[in-house]
Amino acid sequence: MSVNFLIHSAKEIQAVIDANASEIEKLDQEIGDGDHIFNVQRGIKLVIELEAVIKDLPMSKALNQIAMKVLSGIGGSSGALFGTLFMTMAKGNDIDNGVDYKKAIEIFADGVEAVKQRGKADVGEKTMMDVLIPVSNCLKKGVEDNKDVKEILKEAIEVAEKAMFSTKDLLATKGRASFLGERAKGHIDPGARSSQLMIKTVCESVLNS
Amino acid sequence: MSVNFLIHSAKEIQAVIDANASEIEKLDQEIGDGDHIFNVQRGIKLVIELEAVIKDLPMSKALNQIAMKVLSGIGGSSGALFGTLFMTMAKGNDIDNGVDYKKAIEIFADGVEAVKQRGKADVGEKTMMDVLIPVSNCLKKGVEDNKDVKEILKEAIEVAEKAMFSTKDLLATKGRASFLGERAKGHIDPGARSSQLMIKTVCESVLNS
Amino acid sequence: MKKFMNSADDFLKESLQGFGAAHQDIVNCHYDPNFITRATPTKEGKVALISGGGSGHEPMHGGLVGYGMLDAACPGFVFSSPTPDQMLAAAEKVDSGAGVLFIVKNYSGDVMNFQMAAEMMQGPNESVLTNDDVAVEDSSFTTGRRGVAATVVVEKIVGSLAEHGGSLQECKALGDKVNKNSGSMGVAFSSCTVPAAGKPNFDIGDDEMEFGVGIHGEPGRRRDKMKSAQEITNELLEAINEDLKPEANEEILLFVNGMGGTPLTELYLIYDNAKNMLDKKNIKISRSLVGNYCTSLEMQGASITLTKLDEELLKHWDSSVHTAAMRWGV
Amino acid sequence: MKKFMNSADDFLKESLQGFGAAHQDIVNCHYDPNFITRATPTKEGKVALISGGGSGHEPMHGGLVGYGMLDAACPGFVFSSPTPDQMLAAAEKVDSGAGVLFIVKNYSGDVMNFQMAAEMMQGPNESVLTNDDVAVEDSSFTTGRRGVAATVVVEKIVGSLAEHGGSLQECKALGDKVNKNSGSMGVAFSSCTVPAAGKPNFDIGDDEMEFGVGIHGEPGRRRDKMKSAQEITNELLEAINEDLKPEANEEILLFVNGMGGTPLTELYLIYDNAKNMLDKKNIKISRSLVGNYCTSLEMQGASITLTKLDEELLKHWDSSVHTAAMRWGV
Ligand SMILES: Nc1ncnc2c1ncn2[C@@H]1O[C@H](COP(=O)(O)OP(=O)(O)O)[C@@H](O)[C@H]1O
Ligand SMILES: Nc1ncnc2c1ncn2[C@@H]1O[C@H](COP(=O)(O)OP(=O)(O)O)[C@@H](O)[C@H]1O
Ligand SMILES: [Mg+2]
Ligand SMILES: [Mg+2]
Ligand SMILES: [Mg+2]
Ligand SMILES: [Mg+2]
Repeated sequence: MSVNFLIHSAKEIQAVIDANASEIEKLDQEIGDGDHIFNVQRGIKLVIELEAVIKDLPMSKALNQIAMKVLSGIGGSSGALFGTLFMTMAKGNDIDNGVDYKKAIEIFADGVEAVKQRGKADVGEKTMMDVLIPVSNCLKKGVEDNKDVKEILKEAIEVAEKAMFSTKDLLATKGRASFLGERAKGHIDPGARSSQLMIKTVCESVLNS
Repeated sequence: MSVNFLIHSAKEIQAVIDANASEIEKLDQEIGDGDHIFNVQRGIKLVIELEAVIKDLPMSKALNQIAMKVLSGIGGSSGALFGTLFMTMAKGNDIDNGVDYKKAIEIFADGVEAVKQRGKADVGEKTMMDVLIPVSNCLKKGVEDNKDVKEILKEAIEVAEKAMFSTKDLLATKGRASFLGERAKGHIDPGARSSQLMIKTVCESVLNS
Repeated sequence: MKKFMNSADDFLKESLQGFGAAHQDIVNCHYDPNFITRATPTKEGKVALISGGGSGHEPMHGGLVGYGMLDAACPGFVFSSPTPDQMLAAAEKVDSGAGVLFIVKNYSGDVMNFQMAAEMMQGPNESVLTNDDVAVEDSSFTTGRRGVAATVVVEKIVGSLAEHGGSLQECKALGDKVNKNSGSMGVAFSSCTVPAAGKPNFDIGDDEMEFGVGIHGEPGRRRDKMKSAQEITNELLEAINEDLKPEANEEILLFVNGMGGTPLTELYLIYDNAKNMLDKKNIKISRSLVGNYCTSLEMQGASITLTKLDEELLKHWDSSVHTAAMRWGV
Repeated sequence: MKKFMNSADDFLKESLQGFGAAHQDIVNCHYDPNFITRATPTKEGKVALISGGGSGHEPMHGGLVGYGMLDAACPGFVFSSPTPDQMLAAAEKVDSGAGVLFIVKNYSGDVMNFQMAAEMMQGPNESVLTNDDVAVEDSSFTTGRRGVAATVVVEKIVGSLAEHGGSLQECKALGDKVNKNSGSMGVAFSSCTVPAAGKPNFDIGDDEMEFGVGIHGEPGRRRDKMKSAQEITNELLEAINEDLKPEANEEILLFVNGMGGTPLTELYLIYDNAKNMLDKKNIKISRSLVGNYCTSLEMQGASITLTKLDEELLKHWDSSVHTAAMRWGV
């Protein structure tokens, strides 16, 4: 994983999020306050705009710049959570000497753990954690089991999608949707959907490279 | 013209105004502020409610009570103008000794003159004066020419209707509609319409009695 | 129609009752006939200021009763001018012997009803007629221009003079001067609904606005397509400037008024856009007022008022005021 | 969508600019990162109060910056909580050494962003979390209740204590107490439109209302048919009373808050209807606040907040305040 790969992925994510914008917008209107899509789009745009600044930086510095941009440029729950993800990844051990797929999975898993701490939400509470945690577990398990990287990524894509759909019938207990009680049921969580799309895009990008 | 006749006429007017309420409402919405119908309906209701209080009073006192009720109960342009009409009629000479049709026409004409003074509007300015003045003139002329009272009343009804329609293509120079310039054209003046309906109702009431 | 109301008949009364109860320290509400006075009597020798008009423009005028502004306000039914008995009862209550100044917006209903009250009154009285709306032409053939948001400015400034001992004639003269120094124009995005009517006063398309709208939702100069805030603001200011002709370096009050249904955020945005334009013309914004003061029920829209300020006006604008809707220095 | 705006991207900035320019005497607006401070620096030894949240609730919080209330406010994008860098920049500017109290509405975005700022901060700081909305249940399985209009009351009362020398711990304790003493609930007749979205946040029928709505137009307890003002008021008060359990003869603040698109007249009518019900229960309305303070863009609707008052709270409620949106005694 190189800084260039990060920038390239951000651009691919932008295309995918834009293509699904109205669906995501609707999800946060139904069970939230309707801003999630704008938060995410603003964040991605800001990251892409960092290209010139970060492209020649070591990984830790680049990730840190991304983290600060996300943290200061998005706002809302997703800003704090995605910001935490990148801040933690930036602190990964020895990442300036190259990040292979195992390392990438390790720092991603650390990031997800930090996000979990920040938001105090676990699987089953109808948030992005419903996607992030299973995907992180699946990736880690894949490495443990010495699976082929392609295999691991394909599984991750499937896990993310299933997890995303699983939020539909959950009661929400964290985030804005938690205020809704039974009325939140029947709607996919917007953060779960946007996270799933991002994960899918990054995994496919690796698979196709 | 007796106090009983006044009360009876008010009830008949109420029925006619109610039947034409949505048309009148629309007229004041188009070139005014939309309250004319409510002002008129409120006024008539208040006058009818006076029945017990005024039915045994001499004409001057009864008219004065009506005037005060109209003046204090309606508001807006029409309240001031109709109030002025009745206040002036109440001051008619010798009216407590019976009001025949000639006397009735005399005090009505005095009332219209006072309304004209109050509002400083003449024929052609797209107000109720476009109806009141020609009707008053027609009634006076009928008496002068010694026409039969039925004849006079029939003529008055026709004059009122023509006058009312004439306001449609006028530019307004008095009242709210005057602020509209050319845009007032093509709409009948609400006060002209309500006045015409009242005149028609009273005249027909006499004709049918 | 969606309103917080129980019945159209009780709408005004219940609202007045709530207003009176919420501001007991400032006002007293009287009923049948309806009028609002200060909670404390007019001090002897002080000219009493009375205004009024149809309801639906709140906080004007009831919210402007109090120290440094009005002594009494007479609310009519929604969009119908009040009646002479209201004004007479109010005058009787607040006249302390120095006379009564009526502040009247130029609508024939208001003018006639206040005139009748003035004619019936015993004591000395004068009237100031406000007609700041530049949207409509002022020709000798019409009733003239409408009185709109500058009425608030007139009431503030004359209120201060009266509080500080101005005579009836001086108060009238200052009121006329403030009115002459002011120009306003408004625009509406939506209609308003009179409670008794139950349906909007006018229809307006999703992409339309009523330019030069009146404060009763009366039609204005023209029906226009929606435009950007900066374009709307420029057009409003151009119309006002054409009439008021403020000179470069002249000091003005910039008053951005909401019509009832437009949030503060947008009013401040208009203020910003107005400042852009006035700065370019070197017109100096010396004082500011932003908020819902002269409204049209729940209409979405806004108006801009400019008042040219001199030292006298500045002094009276700045002096203490304590009403439900405007308060400073006390 | 009909708004006074030039572009969704510039909406917030232009509105802030207008706000800053219109109230130069009270506030200073700072940009990139955006925050609003008082025009004069925090006096030494005074605890600095900082609040913030997504924009769209104006005048909260920017309009509550000034003497006797906040030292700074951090506006996020519309309905998106502000970011830690805003809070850090604001804290750096207004911390005079006595520490910073963050006043945060209980939404996970606000909570997390303020937490991150607090963790990154050098100096002593505390946070008060408001969660007065009784519309949603407070169970140990959820994030708890939402913070809504009582935040204004917390900011007023704690602002006074801070102004009068309260320590950071005392300010936090008082804030928690006011929050605990308060309950709110709202209802919406129409949706609101986020500028970037360009279309309403939710659909609602001509005869429907959203009962227990959130201040971002989030769904509430239930979708209901329109009812009379007295019925709506009773239901709101019952829900609040059930939670707050004010006792007979207990003194309360009755705060009728508009959501942005509802005119003052209707808010006063709600006040009247609320007074009817509270009088019957012998609950004593000692203080009142009526107006648009905690809004949801142009949403038509209102909320009621009750705060139980004791001597301490009364004293701090009454003390002087000088902000753009609330001003008395000065
Ligand atoms: N405590 C939490 N932990 C994890 N994810 C959360 C939490 N709270 C909210 N989220 C996620 O954030 C998403 C909403 O983000 P966004 O709309 O950008 O912020 P906000 O909720 O502040 O409006 C939700 O759909 C949910 O997935
Ligand atoms: N100066 C005037 N002279 C005569 N009639 C007038 C004058 N001004 C208004 N009117 C009449 O009053 C009518 C409107 O009455 P109404 O709607 O009750 O009062 P307002 O105009 O105050 O809303 C107009 O249609 C017109 O006929
Ligand atoms: Mg959201
Ligand atoms: Mg009318
Ligand atoms: Mg009227
Ligand atoms: Mg949000």
